[in-house]
Amino acid sequence: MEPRIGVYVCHCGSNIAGTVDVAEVSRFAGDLDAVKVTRDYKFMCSEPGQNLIKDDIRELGLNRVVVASCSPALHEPTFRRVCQEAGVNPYLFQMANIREQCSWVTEDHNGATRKAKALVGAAVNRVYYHQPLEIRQVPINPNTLVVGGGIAGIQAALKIADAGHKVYLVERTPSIGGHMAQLDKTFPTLDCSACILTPKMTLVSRHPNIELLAYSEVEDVSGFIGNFKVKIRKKARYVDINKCNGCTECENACPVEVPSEFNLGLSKRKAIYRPFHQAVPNIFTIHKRGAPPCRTACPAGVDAQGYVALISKGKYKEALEVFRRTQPFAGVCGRVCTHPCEADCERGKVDEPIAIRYLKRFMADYELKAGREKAVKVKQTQQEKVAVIGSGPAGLACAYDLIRLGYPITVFEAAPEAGGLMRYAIPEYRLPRKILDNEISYIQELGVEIHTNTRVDSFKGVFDKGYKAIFMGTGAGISQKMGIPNEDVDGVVHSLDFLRKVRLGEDVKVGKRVAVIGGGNAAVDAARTARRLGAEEVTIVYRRSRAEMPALYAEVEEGLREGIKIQILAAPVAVLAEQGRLSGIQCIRMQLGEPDESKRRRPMPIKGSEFNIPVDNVIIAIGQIVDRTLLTRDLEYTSFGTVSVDPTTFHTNIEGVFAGGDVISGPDDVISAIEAGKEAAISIDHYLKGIDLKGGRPVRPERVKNVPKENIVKKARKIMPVLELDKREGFAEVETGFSEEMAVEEAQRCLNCGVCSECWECVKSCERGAIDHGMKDEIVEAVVGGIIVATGYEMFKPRGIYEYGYGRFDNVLTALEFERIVNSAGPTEGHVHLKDGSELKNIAIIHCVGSRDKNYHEYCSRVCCMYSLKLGHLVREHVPGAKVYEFYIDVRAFGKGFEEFYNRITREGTTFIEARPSGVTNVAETPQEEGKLIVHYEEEIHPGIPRRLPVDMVVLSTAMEPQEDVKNVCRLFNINQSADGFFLERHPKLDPIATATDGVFVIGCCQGPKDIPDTVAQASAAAAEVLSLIGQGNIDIEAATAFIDEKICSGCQICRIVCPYSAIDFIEEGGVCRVNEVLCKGCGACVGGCFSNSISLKHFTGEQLVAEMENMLI
Amino acid sequence: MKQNTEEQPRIVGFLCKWCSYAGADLAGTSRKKYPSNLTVLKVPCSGRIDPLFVLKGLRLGFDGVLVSGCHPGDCHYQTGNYRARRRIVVTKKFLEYLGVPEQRVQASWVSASEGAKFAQVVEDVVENVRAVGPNNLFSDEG
Amino acid sequence: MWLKMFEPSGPTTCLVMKVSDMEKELRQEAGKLLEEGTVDYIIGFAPGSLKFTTTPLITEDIDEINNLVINPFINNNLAKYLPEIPGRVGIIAKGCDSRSIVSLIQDKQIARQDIVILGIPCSGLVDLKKVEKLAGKERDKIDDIVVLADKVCITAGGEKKEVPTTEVLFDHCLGCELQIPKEYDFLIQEPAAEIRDYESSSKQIQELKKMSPDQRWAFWKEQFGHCIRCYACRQVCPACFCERCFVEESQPRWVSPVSQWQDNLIFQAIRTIHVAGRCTDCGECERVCPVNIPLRSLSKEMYDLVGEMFDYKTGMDVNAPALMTAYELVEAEGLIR
Amino acid sequence: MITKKINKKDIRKLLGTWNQECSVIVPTREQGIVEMAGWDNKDISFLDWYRNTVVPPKACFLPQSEVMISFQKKENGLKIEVPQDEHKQIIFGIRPCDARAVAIIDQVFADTYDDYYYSSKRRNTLLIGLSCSNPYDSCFCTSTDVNPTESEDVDLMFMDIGDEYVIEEITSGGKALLNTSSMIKKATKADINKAKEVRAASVDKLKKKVDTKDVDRKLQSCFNDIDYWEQVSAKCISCGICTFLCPTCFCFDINDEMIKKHGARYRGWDSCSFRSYTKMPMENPREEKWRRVRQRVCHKFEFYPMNLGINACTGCGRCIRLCPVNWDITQVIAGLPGEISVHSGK
Repeated sequence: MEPRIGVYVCHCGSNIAGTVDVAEVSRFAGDLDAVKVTRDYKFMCSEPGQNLIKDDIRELGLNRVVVASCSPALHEPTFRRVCQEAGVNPYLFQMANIREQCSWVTEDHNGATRKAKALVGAAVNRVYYHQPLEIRQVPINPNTLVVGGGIAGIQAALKIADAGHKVYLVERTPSIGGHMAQLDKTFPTLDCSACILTPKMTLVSRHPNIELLAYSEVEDVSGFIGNFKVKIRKKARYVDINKCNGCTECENACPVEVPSEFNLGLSKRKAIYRPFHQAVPNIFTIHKRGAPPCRTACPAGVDAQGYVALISKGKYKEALEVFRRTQPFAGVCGRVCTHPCEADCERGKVDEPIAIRYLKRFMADYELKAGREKAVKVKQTQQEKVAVIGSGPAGLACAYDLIRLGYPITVFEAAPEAGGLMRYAIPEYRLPRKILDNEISYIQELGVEIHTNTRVDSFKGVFDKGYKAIFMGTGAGISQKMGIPNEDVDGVVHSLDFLRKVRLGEDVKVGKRVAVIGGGNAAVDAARTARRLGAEEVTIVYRRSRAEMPALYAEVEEGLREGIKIQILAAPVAVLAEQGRLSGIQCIRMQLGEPDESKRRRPMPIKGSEFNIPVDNVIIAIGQIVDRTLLTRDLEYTSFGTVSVDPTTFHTNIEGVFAGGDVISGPDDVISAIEAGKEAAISIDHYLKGIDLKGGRPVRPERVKNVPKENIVKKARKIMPVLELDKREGFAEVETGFSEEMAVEEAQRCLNCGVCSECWECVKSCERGAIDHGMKDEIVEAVVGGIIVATGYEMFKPRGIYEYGYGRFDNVLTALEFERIVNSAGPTEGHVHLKDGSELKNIAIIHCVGSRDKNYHEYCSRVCCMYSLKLGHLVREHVPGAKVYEFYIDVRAFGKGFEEFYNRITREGTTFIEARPSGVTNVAETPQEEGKLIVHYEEEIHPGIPRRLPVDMVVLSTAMEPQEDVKNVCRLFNINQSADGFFLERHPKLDPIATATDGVFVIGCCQGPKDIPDTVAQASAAAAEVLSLIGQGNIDIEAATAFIDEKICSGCQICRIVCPYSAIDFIEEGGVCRVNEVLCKGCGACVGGCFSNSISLKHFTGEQLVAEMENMLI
Repeated sequence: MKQNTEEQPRIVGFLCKWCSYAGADLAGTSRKKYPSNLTVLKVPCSGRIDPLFVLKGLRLGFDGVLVSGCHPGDCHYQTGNYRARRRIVVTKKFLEYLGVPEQRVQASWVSASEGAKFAQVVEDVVENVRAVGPNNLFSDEG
Repeated sequence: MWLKMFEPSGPTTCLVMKVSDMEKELRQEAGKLLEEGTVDYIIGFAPGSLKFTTTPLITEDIDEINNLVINPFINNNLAKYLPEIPGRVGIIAKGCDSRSIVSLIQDKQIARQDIVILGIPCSGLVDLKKVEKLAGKERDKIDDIVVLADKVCITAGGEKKEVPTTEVLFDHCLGCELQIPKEYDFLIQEPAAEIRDYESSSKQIQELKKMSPDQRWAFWKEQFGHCIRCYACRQVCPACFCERCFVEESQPRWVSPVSQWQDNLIFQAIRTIHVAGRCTDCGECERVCPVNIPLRSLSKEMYDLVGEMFDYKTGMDVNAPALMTAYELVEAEGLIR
Repeated sequence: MITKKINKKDIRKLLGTWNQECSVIVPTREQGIVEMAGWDNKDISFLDWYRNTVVPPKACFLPQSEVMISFQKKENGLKIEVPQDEHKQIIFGIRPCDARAVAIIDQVFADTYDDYYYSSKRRNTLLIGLSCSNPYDSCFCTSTDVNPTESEDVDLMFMDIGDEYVIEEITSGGKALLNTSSMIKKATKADINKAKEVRAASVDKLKKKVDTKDVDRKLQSCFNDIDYWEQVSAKCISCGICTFLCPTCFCFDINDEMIKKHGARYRGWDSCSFRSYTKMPMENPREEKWRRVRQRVCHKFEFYPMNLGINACTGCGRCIRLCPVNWDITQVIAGLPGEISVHSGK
């Protein structure tokens, strides 16, 4: 249709006509292309003005309209409506702003007229190219999401739900209630907070239209007003919400105590907990912060926090049960483990790591002493027999795990007794025989058959006997040689042979002077054993420094105490022999060079520094290598001489044969061997069930991060008692073990890093079977039309204000802490006294802590004045006669009933001091100040006079501040922050709860500090907003959206990346992008970024803008 | 070749509708005075502006081109002005290298509350562009 | 790289090139890729039909692999072909080509997993226009060009001339920032000789910058009077991958299709702005211009501009966002009122 | 037939005489680019360096862009003007290959269809050919029926025999140019013999050869051999160099330009290599590169012979020499399925 344009020039009284020659502009417009009529009129926006346009459209068949008048911000909607009413699409209209941007900004009549012509000419040329656009509507989903279960969220949710619409109420803590639930009384009416809140909370839980998602967090929001798609992560509570009846049995059983968040750390709660009695939903939640470091550090994955927590509660049997869930060698590992768990212990970052190994030994010893009940034989559920070759830690661990899976297990051991190196390499004084025997019997009692003195020579033979899988843990039993002259001379022995013979009870003789070569545990064991066998002078020769000795530190220490000498930085170069008889060794001094692959500094010989040590025996303890036997001849070996296995499955190259322990790793510690045995057991189980060996293996849990370490009182680690030197006769065990008291005290030092220790005591205690430690987070997806954000605030943490002494002085509290103390359900059950229990006589309440302070928050937190007055009142209520001093800057009593409340408190006798105290100290200057907290201040009315006020307790009225993760919430809901960090409303006066994102509202303290009445009022307002939205049924969406000519799109996706609304999708098929017009807000950032101009923005096309620009140049 | 005239300089301004256009309106409602040499084109966001508009403006004969948007961080569409900034400064610096006096291509951040700043920006831009004379860049002569 | 291939012993024109070790290695690897079906096509260089030229070789035929060459005349930026070739492609890439490949990946024009990059180290390419000037003879009248590490022997009409290598390499090679591809699947492990002359590399830009804006404009006006709008600069440029160039747009018509200096200049100005952050200074636009417009003095300036303003180096990191998709909260300060 | 001669020293004078009556166009070199342009009335150094132009002489009759009509918007409609150009010119130094090309384009624009803009320039132009004895290694004119020293497509043909040029008078217009001059001598028998030797030697210098016999037939038969066309077109980058700088390519596009109230209708070169060349609202019959490449080859070697009985390639070699990717039409012709051999001048 050929454009027929009408141009209307408004005088706006004299606003335009006074400066612009409107008649001239009108005349000029008449000459422009396609202009069929031009008129000028006093007030185009008036009824007659509007009718002028309508009449022309009807009579002259105009199909496009230009009005030159004020800013489109003012009357564009008016004239668009006029067009529409007369049958012209509202987008076939263009406005020339000849008032705000022309007549009002100049006094130059010619210039203004010229400019008006340019603007009108431009508008005419632009409207020529306009396209009719369709104003589209989308239906509004009647569901609502309310984020935050404080009083704001509760109120909004109830209002909307009462109106008959579904509400998803998401709260991230286990219970709704928010800060209000922590308050004792509310100002100014002094209603009991719980009394007015809990009924509402209960209503929420019972309301058929409210889906309460507590202990949940919104994870993703997409979509737009009317149709937001929301993903909510329902965090696993590990408690079945339907079975739990809140009986508290589990809470009693739980051994783990951590500070209670609800009571602000003033009391403890359990790992399975309910924040407060009236919690909604009234069920328990297990708090799992992550896997504790002791567990993740343990190669075998032993749950150390679990047994430590149980030991701390005196539940030693249960503790050992937890241990045996993973492996059987508590007594062995409690003595010889290299305890990587302790190295990673978080307590070590505070003072010293927990003595995990000693605690482990304690519970094993405790059982042995008390008399162990015979273990119950495991019922055989699987048919496939499994053979284990070698009864060292790897083999037995593998057997232990497999027997518990129901497989029949046979262990073949070549030696006379089971235990491998645990038995034959570790001396009696470190690992008494009865300990090992006990633990091996335990395994046997479960049903594992052990055939000793049985050497296996071929796998085939084993398979032929009907075994379906084999685990080989034959160890590394050959001592490594030094490769120096005379190594084979008489009197030179290898430590492994030496120790084995001693353990077997053979008569082993040593000379007076013995040298032991090496720095590992085997060397120290050999040296101390030699000493016990009568050697007078035992010298360990080690080529690096003391710090680099791989032997356990305590072992070396004890060795030194027993008189062993260490020659560090020395290496043997030759064994000296006289007449075929050992006479000594020649060594060379070493120095440390650059670190090598093992990160230890590489020792380098110093030329010419050779020296001799005269000895009668030399014990070589520089390591062992894997024996190549008849059995292993068909196995593949690595270049290190160990058996080659798949690092995940421990499968060898022979089908059905698995291997682990020293045989694959070379000499390593017990716990690593146990790990290998356990991993192989998983593989064997998979193998026998025909499951993929690599798939479906248990995933190692992730180590917990950010373990809080505030308020921890330092406490030393318990020291292991040892046998006096003079009592170390023969091979009596040197370390004597913790006493029960020591063990409990040590266990109580544990920080409970993971919070829940997974001891499963709760599971045992729950009669209803409501507890499931395997529960997973759930994702709930919902579509909602509107979102109400009520995420609340945090209290300012005054620890940063050093001078007020918070955290340093026991009796400096925050207002909220004090609120809990006066509360009868609080940590002191409402008894107000000092930390040490003594009587409170006077108290200072300092206002504006963190508020109205340029160093912290410039804003006023609005509630502190009133709650401070309230606390003052409560003090006197609880402690009649106590004196209350309120330090204030101004008392802001602006709300309804506030001034009256202030007057009432004043009458009650509270002392008001107009001052911002400069500090709080405990340094007394007078006897009256002794033992008191002294508040330093200068009164506003008497500046320059420093004053001191001794009080018993100081309460800091702290500010409200935005939640720590406010930025994430902003990102999630696409809302902004104002300068104070709280959420930004769309308009501070006229749109105080809406945000820049349509359909998202902010209420309560997340928008700014406010009191409960204001919060509730906002919540109701938000409910009204949402209901109004729902009532509309449909909503208009931007018509001027972007669109992509897919024929031209080259698929570079720049548009997709720059789009702030995720409104552009990449279409794999065709390799092009496409605009989702419903999401598009019409900003055009994509258009500016598309260099092939395959995207265009409706109503702002290149053609339209260029046309406009062209005609500006009249 | 064009000479200085009364109408010169002619400047086209691309203003985002949320901040700068509203700022320009505010300059009007608060009756700030500034030269009439700038005519304004309203766009939704400075991010809509392609370097092509700048070149097209100069090719058509405008003596100067102004692009104005919300202050960084204030974009109604969140990041449009950051996008615009990269495009416009690259264009400006490159045209300067080609020999287009830098005064001819200008950009500003004007918020909806900065009526006075808008008037000042126009004042400055007009003065700057006037100083480099009429746009003879694409004239065949000379 | 090829330095050792052109031994001073006896004349060797590039037409009878010795099959160097590098070529052998390359052919072997490329052949393997085709043979094992890892790729559907190999893109590389074959000897050209004229003296001292090479030509792109795009083949799925294993027999053609033996035509692959590496020499100082392998000018083309082969990345250009990647978006249009279907299937998996093995491509021979010099440092600069690899940067273009990376840039195309950043711009989602190709997928990394569909490309096998056969990296070759590059010591710089010979600019025949410079050689012609030095020899005083046109290309086909030159008998031999022997490239040694730091000098080049040019034989023409019986006369032998020795000049420093810096005098015959392309300007962009003298400022090369990546001689050995960073992103590759296979790399010929040879060192590349570092032959650099940053000053000559951007000499013309520096001279232009010394001029007044009017003088600069006059310079470009003159230059674009020669332009015949053959679009070879655009067509050879890997960064120009638009399905439709803005010059072809008719609603609105941003640039007149009629060849007149004004529109020729605007075309090139916008093109340069559009390839900001995609241009790797490979110099192809200038090399192919049949009317010798110094186009690299535009593209290189833009290259430096984004480098300075946004600390952006094109094609160095596959995972970096493309220039125009990213921003810093604070940047380009002082340029906006 | 050679009849006249002139001493090289006298060329400047001869051109000077001509230049008084019409404009003389000679090979000029600017910024390394050689094209035909107005003579400055003194410099004849091109006689030493000139081999051939980069921009072919077709640009003298069919410029890169030209105004067809100009118009002005007035109150009562458009005022339209058509440019008039009847000025006479002499192009001196055109090579036989390019002269043949002009003759070929003549058949399009100045034969049954008479193009006003082309023929008004063409009919006012005399072509003076100059024999070619220093071909590029990309030249293959002898394969396309052109002799580098002879031409029937010019008005006069000059041939370098050392110190002198011998001249063939081809047309009466050419003859008339010589009448007025005293520097023109009669060619002797010795001159003619010398010319024969030079001719033979010159033809010999063209090493690049391609057999163009039956090419049209072969092209016809392999028109649908998509594999072949895809393979040979793979490296083409679809720029306009080969077509714009081809002496026989004549495609053009017409555009109206208007700024404010003044406008013009322009005609400018267009290229079948461009993807947008055949773009239509709904589809593009030559969307794929191989179709465009095939079009160019077939246009030269199949459609032309079919319609006009002559190859539209004159072997000037520009498209090979100037191609950014060394796309060589002789290789494509030679590689056509069938038995045609190529000799390279390597």
